[in-house]
Amino acid sequence: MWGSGILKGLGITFKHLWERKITEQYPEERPKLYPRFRGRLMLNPEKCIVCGMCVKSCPNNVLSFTEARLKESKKKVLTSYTIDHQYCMFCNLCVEACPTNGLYFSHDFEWAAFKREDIKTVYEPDLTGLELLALEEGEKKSAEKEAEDKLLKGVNAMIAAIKKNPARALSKVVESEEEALKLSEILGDDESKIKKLAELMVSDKEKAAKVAKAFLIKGQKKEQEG
Amino acid sequence: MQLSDLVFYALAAFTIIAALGVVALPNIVHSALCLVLTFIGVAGIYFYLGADFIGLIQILAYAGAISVLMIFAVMLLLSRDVSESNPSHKKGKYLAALFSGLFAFLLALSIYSTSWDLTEGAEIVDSIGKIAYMLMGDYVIAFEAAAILLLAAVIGAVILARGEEKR
Amino acid sequence: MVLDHDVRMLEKNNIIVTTLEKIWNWGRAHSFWPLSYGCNCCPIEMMASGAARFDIARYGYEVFRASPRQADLLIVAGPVTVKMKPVVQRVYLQMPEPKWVLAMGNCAISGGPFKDGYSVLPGCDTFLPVDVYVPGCPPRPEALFHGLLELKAKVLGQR
Amino acid sequence: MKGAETFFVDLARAIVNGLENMGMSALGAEIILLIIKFACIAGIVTVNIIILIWLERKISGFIQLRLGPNRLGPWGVFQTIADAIKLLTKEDIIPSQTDKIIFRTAPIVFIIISLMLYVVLPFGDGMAIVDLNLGVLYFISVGSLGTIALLMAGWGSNNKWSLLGAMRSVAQMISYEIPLVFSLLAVVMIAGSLNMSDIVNAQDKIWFVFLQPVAFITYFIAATAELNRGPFDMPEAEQELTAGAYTEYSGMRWALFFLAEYTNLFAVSALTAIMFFGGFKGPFLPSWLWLPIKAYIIMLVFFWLKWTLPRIRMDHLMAFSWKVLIPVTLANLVVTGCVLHFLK
Repeated sequence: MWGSGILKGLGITFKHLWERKITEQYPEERPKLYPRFRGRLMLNPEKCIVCGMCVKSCPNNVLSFTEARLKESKKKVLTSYTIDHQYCMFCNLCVEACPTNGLYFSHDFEWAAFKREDIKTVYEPDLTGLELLALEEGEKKSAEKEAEDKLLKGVNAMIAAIKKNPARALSKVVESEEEALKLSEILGDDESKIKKLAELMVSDKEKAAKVAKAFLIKGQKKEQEG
Repeated sequence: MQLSDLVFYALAAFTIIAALGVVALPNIVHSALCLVLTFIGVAGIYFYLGADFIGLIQILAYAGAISVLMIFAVMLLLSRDVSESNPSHKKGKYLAALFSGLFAFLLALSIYSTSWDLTEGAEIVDSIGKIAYMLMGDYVIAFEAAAILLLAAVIGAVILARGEEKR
Repeated sequence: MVLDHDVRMLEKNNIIVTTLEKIWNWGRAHSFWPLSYGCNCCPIEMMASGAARFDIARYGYEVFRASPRQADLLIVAGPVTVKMKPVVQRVYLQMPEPKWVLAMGNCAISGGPFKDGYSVLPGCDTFLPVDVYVPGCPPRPEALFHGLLELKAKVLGQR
Repeated sequence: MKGAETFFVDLARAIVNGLENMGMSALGAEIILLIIKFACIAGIVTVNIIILIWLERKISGFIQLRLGPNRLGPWGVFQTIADAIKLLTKEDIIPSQTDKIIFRTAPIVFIIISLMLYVVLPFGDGMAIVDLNLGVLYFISVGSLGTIALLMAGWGSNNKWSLLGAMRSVAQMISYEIPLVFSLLAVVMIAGSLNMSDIVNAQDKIWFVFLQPVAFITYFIAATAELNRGPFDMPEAEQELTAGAYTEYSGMRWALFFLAEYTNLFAVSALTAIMFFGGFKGPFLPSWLWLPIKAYIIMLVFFWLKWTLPRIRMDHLMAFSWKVLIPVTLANLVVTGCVLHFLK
């Protein structure tokens, strides 16, 4: 009352005016970091056994690597390991998943960059002197086949979708629902046309849109002629 | 022509141009700001005549407070486009010309009929003291009456602003 | 034209030769006034950087302006959503030249954990000319200072 | 010592004499001297304000247990110079929807008005630029014109925050002008003059702050509000109004407003020193050093208040002026009048 609170406040600030300042002057004084501080994520490539656990555990697709096999022992070795820090949220899951403690959080926090690409860390272990086995033909083939299978599956699903509900499925490639309906009329029961369009819709949407437009224009011409 | 005459003509020209601005400008906010300039010009003429107290009061009360209140009122009440907010009234222009002509005639008449006695070398010093003695001495009744009038106005404004009390 | 070694000779004799550009850059580099803008956790670190222990005021960057007209530095601290994009863009355009942009935290750099979301932009550099990226989630106040000092060096032409 | 005391007065006289010897009329010499005085004031004020802003940033840091600017030069003294250079070279934005003439003139009007305040301040014995008879009244009436500049800025910007900020500041300044004038009136009644030098001379024996403690407190509160400084910085409350009347201003135009605010601050501090703390009177040092010293100490108190107290609410602010300050100052006036009457 009567300003006694104000006077008290003024007294406190006046006291603080003369107190020792608690500022840490950053570039000269280093901050005291605790052991479990999570700075930049780092990899010790020597410890890596290329098990891929880290990649599987990462919720954000931060980590990726490429591997090869040694010619003699057939042991997996790391050819490159990329940590794309810009997606990292420092959740520690990869560090926990790593069976050899090869991944760890360093205490480095000064990594401001002028370019977005510079935020990435790429490890490329020195592999000179080691004879690497080229990827076996069979493995390569199986990978290709897998991709093909995936594509086929997608195309089949798309064809089914078009047959079931053409307006909804086709409206992804044309502008309006009316056009989609028209397109489905034009396509009719022509399996080959539907397949062609579905393949394009799965692999290349822009091309699919162009083809759909072409179909539409053709259909209109036919109508006019008819 | 002396230097002091030059000052007077400059002040008079400034005041008249600002006053014309008040009448002629299409934007009413510009008009109000011109009114401030007019007040300052009039205050300058007061200074020139040696009535520095009146001049300062002119600035304090008119330029500093009343014109601000006017701008306030304009801003609060104006809901139209401001750039055309000060329309010229062409309807009554002949009537206006007649009345302003009459007023000018009256002014000229009174100027002509005044004898304009000149007092040589009587410099006005301490105008504020003289004004104070006059207000509190000879004209005390008028002064108090004005005070009571203003008080009544203030009370009325307060009552209007409060509105009816709900019971 | 004054050659480099001439300049060095003059500086040896205590005559400082400079250009207006250098003086201007000196002034600009030492007074980034940031715009108060942020979403949630990076701004907490930003506030901490203004507080006693870290004290951004030591560099003279503590004048957080609320109006973009008086700010020099847009610290994008948080993910920019599709809906927020026009607002940030407008705020950036309202700032007077010369102006800088600092992307603070992984959300601002790349969208971070929200990068696959339908409503979040994959990084504020999709529509802003970002000068410095400060990674972290959120970055420490010192990391922000490091980014600011890097930006200072960039403005001074040292980097 | 004697030479130091009258150094500036002698200098002015020497300039006038020199000009008259060169064949100039007395009036012409006076006018040239006036121009020199104004230029000196403008220069001193600008340099002063660069120091002031640095001081405020430093003190606010110290109060919050921080260090404040300390990178540029010793203790960061060049910080404000860097800021000034930056503001000078910033783009000058004039938004397309503004009232261009008003928008451009508002900062100039504001800075001119705040510089005009210095005309009547006696910086030392016989060192006022113009020793007006009605000095105090002049100070108040010219100071009241500042509201118009703010209103122009707020209106010209064509921005709702600007207009709201301008309205707030005008309402605040007009309300607090009344207790300010009434508090000063009590001092004027004791001194028996509106001339600032006379008021200072009347404080030969005792400072008016001891004779008029109530008036001093009300004056100080009203002056803080009049300067739009914290805890009364409602007009630019950035959490609510972005930057109040200055929202649309950038670069040098904004800097002019900022400069004018600090110019006002120094002028009002000097007025406080003159009215309540014996102005340029003081022992040992020459008189023209005492006023800046006292003004600086008062300014530190302003800083101290700003960095201690939180901003108060607008309706509380207005109610405090009309319901507390004005009745108190009126009562103080009546009591002062009665005491003076019976003492005579």
